[in-house]
Amino acid sequence: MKKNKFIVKSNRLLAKYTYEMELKGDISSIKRPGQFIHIELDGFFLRRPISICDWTASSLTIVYKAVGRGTEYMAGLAEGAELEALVGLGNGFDTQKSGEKPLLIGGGAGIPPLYALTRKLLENGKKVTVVLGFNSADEAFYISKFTTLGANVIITTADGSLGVRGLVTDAMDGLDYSYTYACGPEPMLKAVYDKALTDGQYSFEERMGCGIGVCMGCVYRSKTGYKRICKDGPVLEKEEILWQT
Amino acid sequence: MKKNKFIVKSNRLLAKYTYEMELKGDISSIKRPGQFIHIELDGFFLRRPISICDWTASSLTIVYKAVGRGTEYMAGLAEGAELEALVGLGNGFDTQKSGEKPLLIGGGAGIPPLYALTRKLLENGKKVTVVLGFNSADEAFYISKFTTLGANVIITTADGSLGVRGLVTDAMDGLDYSYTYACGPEPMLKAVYDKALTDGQYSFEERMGCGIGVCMGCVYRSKTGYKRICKDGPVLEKEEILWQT
Amino acid sequence: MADLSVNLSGLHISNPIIPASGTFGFGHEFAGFYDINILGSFSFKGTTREPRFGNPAPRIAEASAGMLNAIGLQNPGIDRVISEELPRLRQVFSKPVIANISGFSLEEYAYCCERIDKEEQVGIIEVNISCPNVRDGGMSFGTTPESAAAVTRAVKAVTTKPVYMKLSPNVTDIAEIAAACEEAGADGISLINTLTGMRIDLKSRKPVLSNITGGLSGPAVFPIALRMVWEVYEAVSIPIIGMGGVSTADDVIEMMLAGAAAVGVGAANIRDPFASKKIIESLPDSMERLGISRLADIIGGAH
Amino acid sequence: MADLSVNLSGLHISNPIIPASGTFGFGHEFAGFYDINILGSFSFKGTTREPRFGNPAPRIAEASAGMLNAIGLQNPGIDRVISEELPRLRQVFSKPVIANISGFSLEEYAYCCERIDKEEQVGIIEVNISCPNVRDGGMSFGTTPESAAAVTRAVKAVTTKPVYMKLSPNVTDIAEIAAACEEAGADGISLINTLTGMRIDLKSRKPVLSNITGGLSGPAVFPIALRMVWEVYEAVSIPIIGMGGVSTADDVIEMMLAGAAAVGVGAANIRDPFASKKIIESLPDSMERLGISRLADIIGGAH
Ligand SMILES: Cc1cc2nc3c(=O)[nH]c(=O)nc-3n(C[C@H](O)[C@H](O)[C@H](O)COP(=O)(O)OP(=O)(O)OC[C@H]3O[C@@H](n4cnc5c(N)ncnc54)[C@H](O)[C@@H]3O)c2cc1C
Ligand SMILES: Cc1cc2nc3c(=O)[nH]c(=O)nc-3n(C[C@H](O)[C@H](O)[C@H](O)COP(=O)(O)OP(=O)(O)OC[C@H]3O[C@@H](n4cnc5c(N)ncnc54)[C@H](O)[C@@H]3O)c2cc1C
Ligand SMILES: Cc1cc2nc3c(=O)[nH]c(=O)nc-3n(C[C@H](O)[C@H](O)[C@H](O)COP(=O)(O)O)c2cc1C
Ligand SMILES: Cc1cc2nc3c(=O)[nH]c(=O)nc-3n(C[C@H](O)[C@H](O)[C@H](O)COP(=O)(O)O)c2cc1C
Ligand code: FES
Ligand code: FES
Repeated sequence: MKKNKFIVKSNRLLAKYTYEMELKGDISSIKRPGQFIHIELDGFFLRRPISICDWTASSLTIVYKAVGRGTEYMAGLAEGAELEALVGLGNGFDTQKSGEKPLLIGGGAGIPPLYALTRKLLENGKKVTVVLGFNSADEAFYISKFTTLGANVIITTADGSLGVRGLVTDAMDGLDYSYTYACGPEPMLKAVYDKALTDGQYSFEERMGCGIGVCMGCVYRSKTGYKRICKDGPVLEKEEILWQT
Repeated sequence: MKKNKFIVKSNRLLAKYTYEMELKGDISSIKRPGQFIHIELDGFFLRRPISICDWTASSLTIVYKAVGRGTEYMAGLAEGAELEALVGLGNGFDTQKSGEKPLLIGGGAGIPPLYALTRKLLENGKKVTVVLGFNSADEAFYISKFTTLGANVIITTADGSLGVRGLVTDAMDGLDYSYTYACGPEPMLKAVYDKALTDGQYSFEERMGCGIGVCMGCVYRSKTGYKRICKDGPVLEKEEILWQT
Repeated sequence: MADLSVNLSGLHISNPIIPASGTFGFGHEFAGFYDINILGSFSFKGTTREPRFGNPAPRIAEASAGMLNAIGLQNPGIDRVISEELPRLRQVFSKPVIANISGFSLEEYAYCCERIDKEEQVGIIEVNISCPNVRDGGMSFGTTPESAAAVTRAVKAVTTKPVYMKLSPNVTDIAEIAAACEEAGADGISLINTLTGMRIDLKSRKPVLSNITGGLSGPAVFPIALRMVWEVYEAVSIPIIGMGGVSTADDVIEMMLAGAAAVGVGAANIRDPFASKKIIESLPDSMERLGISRLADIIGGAH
Repeated sequence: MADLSVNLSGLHISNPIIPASGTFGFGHEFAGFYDINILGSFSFKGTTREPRFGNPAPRIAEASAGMLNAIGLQNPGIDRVISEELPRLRQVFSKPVIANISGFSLEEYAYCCERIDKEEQVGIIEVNISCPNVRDGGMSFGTTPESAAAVTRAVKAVTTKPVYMKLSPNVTDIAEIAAACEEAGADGISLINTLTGMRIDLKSRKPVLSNITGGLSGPAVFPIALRMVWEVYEAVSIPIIGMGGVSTADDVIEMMLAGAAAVGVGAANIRDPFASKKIIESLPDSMERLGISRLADIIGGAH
């Protein structure tokens, strides 16, 4: 974990409600795809946790949906604006476990961390299949970016306006995969969990205070004990997950 | 009263702690010198009351001292910044009462409203004497501006580093004047009040809520009843003043 | 079309927005800024039997997301409110107004309420029981169920208008006090008044307010106000005017979901004289975004 | 050179900054960020007899200039605090620590204090009496002078370390409760704990927190905390650890002028893990600007 100042290099609308922001600054504390940053916003008491979508030597990218006052404020930031963030939080995905043909499943705002994960797995010589689920075509983003990386990309939309009509799980039938990585809203994670044929890692969200494992604000009761989503997560092993509802 | 958006045209250091800011916007509600604006600042709940120093057809100038968090924030605003303010508040000075040889006495942050007052009185053909009191030379401002207008300017500094050593009252002896206008810290106003040989108007400060006469936050007990400094003031007639301490 | 109307003890108002007592003067002060008939109603400045000057200045201090006031109930007294303020109000406001009454003894509360009862333009009497109870050693009438009930009974005996008891948040159990008021005959509950706070000036090393302490209000108190409205909603079945920190249309909806039938706006008017107008104008948008067609339907909806 | 040291019941600390219980874990979590020996001391997470998981998530909500938490006293229990947390702390912190103890019965308070009394690294025991008193129908121990005094007596009987009673602000008269603690033998008073508040999610129309209500803290509560420290300072002569909304060096000075001998920093650590460090580092500048050479001299200076 490091606390750093970042400069907004770009901030653009990608799809309905969805923005991509590139932040220039010290990214040396990022260790794995699936980690997140905790962003301080002027006028808001709590920071906002957002997954790291990808990073280079001197910048990182986030993709976020404007769903409330904080993310709407972010959407309004112009190039050159300064942001302060805690970087390299959380455990992230373990790429060692992927096997040869990992399946990555993402829904909506859960898709961004899968981008760097895809890149890493491809760099490791794996054959990567990605299922990206959206509500409709106008909310879809990053499809060609995943394709360009070299992944086999399958799209689903709830209204059928793009790709397979239905949920991400409707695209899982018949796929041949060695391991499952998933990130998205909890009902999606549960559906994937129920359907997945392999072990896997699932990335969770929880309302956060500190983001660094101190306040116990984000605790999750797992099969193996209490996990802080911000520090012991956000990525949990399939066998640890205990559905709370 | 009007509520308007203003653009910072310039904001510069005039003297130690003292800044001059020019604001572009609708100034049509300004009626008299000695009125003030009530400025909304990002991140501060209450507005800040600052006297109008002068105005043109499309802009107004304020001169303010950075004495706390709000005025320090103002000092940091760059050209182009937007501010929202209530404009044309308070009664202001009555130039009709000046007689032919008005004496204007200002101390420190009380000097700014005397600038437009001087200009108006000179426009009305009066012979204006201005006594400007500062702590020391490095806090002095606007001297040449008052001189350029055509006023007879006398300077006092507490440490004697410029002009007469002492307080503004030390410069009052022997002056020939028809009326007194004063603005500055309360002990100065009291000293001027005690020494002045004529009727006069004195401009007061009080901590404010609304600034528009509604909350009773700024009330002053005068000889003729309760006055709201923001609405019935900030300028009080000499005969109304009741020293509270 | 969005339906913003709500009903307070038989008083139908076109929207739930009620500028709170002490932040809207006697109304006419705002009439120069906008047509105040757009308001649901408003509560006028706390009025006592005798005219009061209130506390010496400074009376105002700033806080994070809020402000402190120690006005000390400055008001012209009930006689002049009736003879001067209400006639002046009638010229700019055609709706029923809420009369906020304060006092330092049961007799004073009863006297003022009896006088105001005869005023046609008064729709509701809001009885502020946060003032110190002179006889009971200065603790406020609003700090025990017994004294709150005693004031309620005293005023209910002398008026036929709906009586809303305005509660202080500076108590251990506000629901218990609200329940005592209901049992004593109150027609509704207004809450919250301000939370007692203070600031110290670092240069002079003395309290900023001449009165030492003052009442905190503004967005800072919103979560506390919301919790108290929630608790009182669970404890009583009379309508609640919820207030404390409301400054946006979303805040209004949150307050109503907690149980408020109408919503007071206080400090926001001090910060921005157009605040109540802005809130009313943006309510339909917030309602649409949240799928609300009739505002009255959501009262207490989060329980 | 500026002298920042203060004295809490014989415990001399190098500066008044004490990260507040629940916002600094058991200390070692922060040791990776900075050398925590720069702190005056810190109060560790509220510890109970049994391990507790606390409330279900969500446990955190945002507020204007503050936050709500409903952690529900999650902690590993006194046994593991003594066997694991304190030894781990010893490796990174060479100063006495403040042990924050919670309980749901007098016996539980006494048990935990007796256990912790034997721990050399514990300098002060801070007894949090905001938890619901299971026997008294759920009202917290901190809401009446009698129950607060009872807890004080129970823990004083089993420890020789200084005992600071940590008071809840959700009461009508906090000074009365502080005075009862002093009379029952308390060595100091810590205040304030969080103010009960809530938020409602507008989309789901349900409370944000699974526990419905939570504790509000952060800058929003500062004026209330300051007022309560002021009132308690007038009521007792034992030292006060003042807290509630402190986030800058100036806030620390304001809190000490109101009567605090040392100052707790809570929510500010949640917002920024480096907050306490920043405050300590900027205290000398603030002191110089305000002409303070010995911080201990200004305690209660505004009275
Ligand atoms: C580990 C992690 C990674 C995330 N990565 C992404 C991402 O890459 N892209 C993206 O669009 N979103 C992501 N989110 C969700 C994102 O944090 C929320 O959408 C955001 O905090 C909402 O803030 P707001 O002010 O707009 O909403 P508001 O509802 O106004 O926020 C109020 C409070 O609730 C919290 N909150 C609201 N929704 C969530 C949520 N879903 N999860 C956690 N806290 C929430 C906010 O942080 C804030 O404290 C992630 C969340 C977590 C926990
Ligand atoms: C009618 C009027 C005209 C004024 N004109 C000028 C001017 O032309 N130039 C100038 O430098 N100053 C002027 N002042 C004083 C100016 O308002 C204060 O210096 C300023 O509000 C301080 O704000 P702050 O945030 O820096 O200080 P802080 O001390 O942080 O402010 C805290 C609170 O106290 C209030 N406050 C603090 N000092 C004063 C004060 N002296 N008067 C009123 N409120 C105060 C602030 O507005 C704020 O609400 C005027 C005041 C009034 C009432
Ligand atoms: C300047 C000021 C004056 C007030 N005067 C009164 C009053 O006379 N009577 C009363 O019942 N409440 C009074 N209040 C309390 C408000 O009506 C309201 O209950 C409280 O401020 C909480 O709402 P807010 O957070 O929106 O301000 C006053 C509040 C302020 C800020
Ligand atoms: C996340 C969180 C957890 C807390 N846990 C405890 C606790 O276990 N014991 C306790 O006495 N106080 C606890 N508190 C209260 C703080 O110690 C402190 O009294 C309060 O937050 C006010 O200070 P602040 O405004 O600086 O946060 C907690 C506060 C927060 C924000
Ligand atoms: S957010 Fe504080 S422990 Fe996870
Ligand atoms: S500041 Fe509100 S009446 Fe003057």
